[in-house]
Amino acid sequence: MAREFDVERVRKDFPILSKAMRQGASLKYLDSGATSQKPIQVLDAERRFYTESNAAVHRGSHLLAEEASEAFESSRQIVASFIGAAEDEVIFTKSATESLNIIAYGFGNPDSGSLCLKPGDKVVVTEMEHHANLIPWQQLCKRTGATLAWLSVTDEGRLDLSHLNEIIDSSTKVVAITHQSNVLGTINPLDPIVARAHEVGAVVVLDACQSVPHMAIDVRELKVDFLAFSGHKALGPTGIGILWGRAELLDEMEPSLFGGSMIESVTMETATWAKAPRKFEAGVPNMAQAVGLAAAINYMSDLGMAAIHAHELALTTYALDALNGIDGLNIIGPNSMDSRGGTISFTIDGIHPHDVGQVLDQDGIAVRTGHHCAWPLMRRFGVSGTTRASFHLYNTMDEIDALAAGIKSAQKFFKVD
Amino acid sequence: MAREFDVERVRKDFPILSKAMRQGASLKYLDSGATSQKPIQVLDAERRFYTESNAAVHRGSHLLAEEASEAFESSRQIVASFIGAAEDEVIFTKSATESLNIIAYGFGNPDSGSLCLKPGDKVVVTEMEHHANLIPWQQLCKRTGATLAWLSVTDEGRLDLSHLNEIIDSSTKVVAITHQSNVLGTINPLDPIVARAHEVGAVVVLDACQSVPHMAIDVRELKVDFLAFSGHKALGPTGIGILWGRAELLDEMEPSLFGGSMIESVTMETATWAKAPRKFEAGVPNMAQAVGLAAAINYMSDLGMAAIHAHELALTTYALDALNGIDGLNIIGPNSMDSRGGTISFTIDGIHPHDVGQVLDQDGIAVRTGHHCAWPLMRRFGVSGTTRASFHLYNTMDEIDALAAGIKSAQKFFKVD
Amino acid sequence: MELESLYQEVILDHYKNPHNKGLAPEKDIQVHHVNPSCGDEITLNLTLRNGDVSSVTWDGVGCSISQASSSIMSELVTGKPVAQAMQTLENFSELMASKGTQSGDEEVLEDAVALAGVSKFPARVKCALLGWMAFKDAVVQVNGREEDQT
Amino acid sequence: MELESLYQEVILDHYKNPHNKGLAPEKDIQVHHVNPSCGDEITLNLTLRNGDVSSVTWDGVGCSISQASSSIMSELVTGKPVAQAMQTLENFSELMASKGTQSGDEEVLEDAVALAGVSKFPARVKCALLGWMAFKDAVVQVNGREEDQT
Ligand SMILES: Cc1ncc(COP(=O)(O)O)c(C=O)c1O
Ligand SMILES: Cc1ncc(COP(=O)(O)O)c(C=O)c1O
Repeated sequence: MAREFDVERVRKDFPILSKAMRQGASLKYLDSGATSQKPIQVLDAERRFYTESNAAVHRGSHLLAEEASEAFESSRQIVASFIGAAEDEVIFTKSATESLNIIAYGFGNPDSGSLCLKPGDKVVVTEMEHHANLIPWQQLCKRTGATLAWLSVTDEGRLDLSHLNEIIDSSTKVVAITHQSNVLGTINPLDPIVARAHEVGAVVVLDACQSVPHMAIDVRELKVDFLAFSGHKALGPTGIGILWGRAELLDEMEPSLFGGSMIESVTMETATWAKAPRKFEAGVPNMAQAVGLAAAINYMSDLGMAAIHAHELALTTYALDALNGIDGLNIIGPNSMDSRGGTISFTIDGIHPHDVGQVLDQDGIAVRTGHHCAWPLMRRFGVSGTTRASFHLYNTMDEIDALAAGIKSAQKFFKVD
Repeated sequence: MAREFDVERVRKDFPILSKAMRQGASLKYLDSGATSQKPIQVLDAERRFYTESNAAVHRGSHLLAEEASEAFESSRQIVASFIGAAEDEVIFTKSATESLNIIAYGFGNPDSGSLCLKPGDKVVVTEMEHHANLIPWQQLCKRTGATLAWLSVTDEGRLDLSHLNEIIDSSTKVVAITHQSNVLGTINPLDPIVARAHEVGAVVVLDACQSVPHMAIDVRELKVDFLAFSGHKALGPTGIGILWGRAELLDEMEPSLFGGSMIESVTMETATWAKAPRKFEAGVPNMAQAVGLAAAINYMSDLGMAAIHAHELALTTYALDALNGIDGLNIIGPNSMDSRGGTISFTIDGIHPHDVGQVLDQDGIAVRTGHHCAWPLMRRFGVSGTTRASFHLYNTMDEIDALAAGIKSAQKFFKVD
Repeated sequence: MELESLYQEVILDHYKNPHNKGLAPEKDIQVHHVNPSCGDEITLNLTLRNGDVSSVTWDGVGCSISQASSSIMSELVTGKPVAQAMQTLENFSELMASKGTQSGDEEVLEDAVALAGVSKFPARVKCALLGWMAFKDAVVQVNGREEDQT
Repeated sequence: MELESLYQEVILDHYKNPHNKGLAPEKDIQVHHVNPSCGDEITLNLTLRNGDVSSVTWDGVGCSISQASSSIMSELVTGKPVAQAMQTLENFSELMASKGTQSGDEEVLEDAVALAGVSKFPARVKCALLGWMAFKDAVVQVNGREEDQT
């Protein structure tokens, strides 16, 4: 039932967008790849939780505890149905980073049964992974004696699948891969990778940080086995992430955080675990943030993920066009609209990304500069960093015009035009 | 500069306290041991972060990122000075549970150098620990081959120190202990325990969940080596906790969560770490929650921790008196004001705690019932659970009168009076 | 007053005088269930004969709701064909999930309809289900065992 | 306009024509520093003679601020007694921490006062300090080595 997508109406829900920046410039927020802004509906939902229902969930027989548990568990339901998952498969973590680490710890625990890696086993990642989907696997391999291998990236910023069958071979137990690159904007072709992984009996871990906030996702359709994303990039609060896993795998996998609420029974010497999702949610959880994330998801669902996606693709088309018109600007990543999302990295001949960012900031244009937590990818492209513009549902063509104008004035200022 | 403590003025800052409960009853919130309520100042600080400065910290050269980083790091400063710590020793986690797990993982990592446990080493806890300060150590012992031992609890709910020197012996590497029991209210005598631990070269990990929100704490005076607490019990938001550790130990200790922002350098095959606190804060952090926690600390500091503590002691004195006047009520824990805080557990002859809680709930009295995540302690006292009333700065004598009256009507209802 | 609708007289009676409490020595199987959030426990002995539930005895600690519910359950299922007992369990689970919208079929659930009020208190539903879930588990395990033998 | 106060002409000059860039083959020590948040890197070769800084050469990638600052630093410390060079470094660090409240002592800091505007941009302070911190580390390491020999 998606209505016409009205960006001006959407923008009214985001109070920060009317903030005055340096010297009174208006904010042009093009850094949603790092974190998104939050609509007032999310802030209100969190506040309502605190002022009306705040109590420790699952731990009291009083009315507040009942309402808090209801709010928390119905948030879980909202997340589950948003990604096509069963409710008990959705685990609240603090971030995608934590979600991915939980999986990596699970695969290193001898009590995880057949999931536990051993020397000779292989973990496959890609050269475009965010550090959060790379270092946990490096550490897992170090702990277990397994080997880390990776799919490399082509000059166009695509995964090189020409050696797929050698890289993902019968020793491969885990394939951990990003859905959409946080640097290049590339949307990776999951079908052949998932098919190959499952052919050799490996599980597929999907880093969906940059896809869940921008397009409709169904974990069953993607056929992946685990999925992670962060709330703060999806219009939700900071301090919350999601870990989704297939029920059978969550059942087999050991938890990595131990404490209250995740137990079945405890003595001084030993303890047994509750079933998922509880097993993976030790301690009083981030209840208000779960409620806030559910509000963010409801906000996006009301607008319609298809409409949001279409809006962002239109922005990206417009932006690629505008940026390609600037001499001395090099797009790092796909320079066409084929399988890419609204994240564009670039370099400017003769100006360091930091300096580009600084000049843009002067005009209220917020971009990110540096290695974007994907240092190996920077080396792959022989750059020390890039400037990155990344879009979300509240961005406009005007902001892209401002970006292009800002880049040109940076070139003028640094006399490289 | 503590003024007269004016509980009625304080209560006005907590919107939830005017909530109408079942059948219109007013809320008597006596469950702060599980989680505290939040003053409006905390909610406003979080909202202000989102509407004025929201951006990923440490990651952008734009104004918002600058303001967000400033807000986040000055929150760290506020926490540090609240507990007498150096700024770089304060790590933002998601909860005390996570804080304690991070320490336990650190002591199990061979790269932590001399900190890493080996077979023959010993970890000492107590019989009154919350599961969050017990199970991580069980698991650490399991992973490393170290042995778990514990100080037992006397009938009065005090630690039995008569075998202190045998239990904490030269093989002991870690002593993990709660400052104040979340069940009994007992405040543990740290001096002899810390002295003995340091004598044998063990580090002391203090679970300060139930003390930091209620009394002035200085980590240097306590002479402990690590300390953990949760924001949500200290008037702060959910989804944030603190890990404090002595700089030398944080330096030596390996992190357990891997990803962005905690690195120094990364290749496809290996990575090195930034210095603490960054090393332990992988990913985009819980920025808004850090800001909220700082606001909570400022709120408490403004009132004065001494004044808060005095108010709570007065409540506890009054409550012990009121409860001791009820036939068939048994206090589980110290029945005097000597070294105890505002948490009182009890059982009622002939009525199960769940049923007590239910009757109290009917009158808007929120208590917690069950094992309080301290199952071994329940076994020690031969009960399946207790009813627990726990106080915070917003509680009043009237609420305690209501509690006593509620208990009596439960006895009447279940015909055990 | 809501309290009386939750704690009906019949519940308090079963609580004070629980039926089939105390474990019978003979049994096909014994199961032990706990409620991790409150620490309540039940041990249940089950005997089946010719496809009928011939004996359910139990012991344990718990609140009035869990004790009364276990007592009522043990009465309800004893003597019934297993399939019918499982159907009763289904009905009861549905009643507990109804959030106060159902009053229960007295023909099937007999005394257990007194527990209808529990469904309005989500935190107490697991108390009411503790004994029933133990019974269900016991049946599943006995049947599993029999299948193993064939 | 703030931008010109940040990027003064002298900074842009050092950026376009950095001094002492390119590593000299002879050295007492080589250090490598990175700025983990942006990926900028510097390699620095240091030679001391008779308690004086006799040569600082460097190479690396970075923004105009970090390049200009390294260039200025290398000029400032070369030929100075080590103790005086370290004092200059102290002065510069203080200026960078001043959040725009200081303009710097031109007697001591010479061209480096042009970097005063950087102190208003917390995210850029670490760019300006990259080369200086590498120099400091190099001095500490050489001195440590000498102590080891005594
Ligand atoms: C003494 C004690 N330790 C640890 C915890 C765990 O805190 P959290 O659940 O906030 O991680 C709690 C509270 O639940 C507690 O009371
Ligand atoms: C692709 C990708 N993966 C993982 C992460 C880590 O997310 P977080 O920092 O929220 O844990 C990010 C964002 O920083 C990302 O863009």
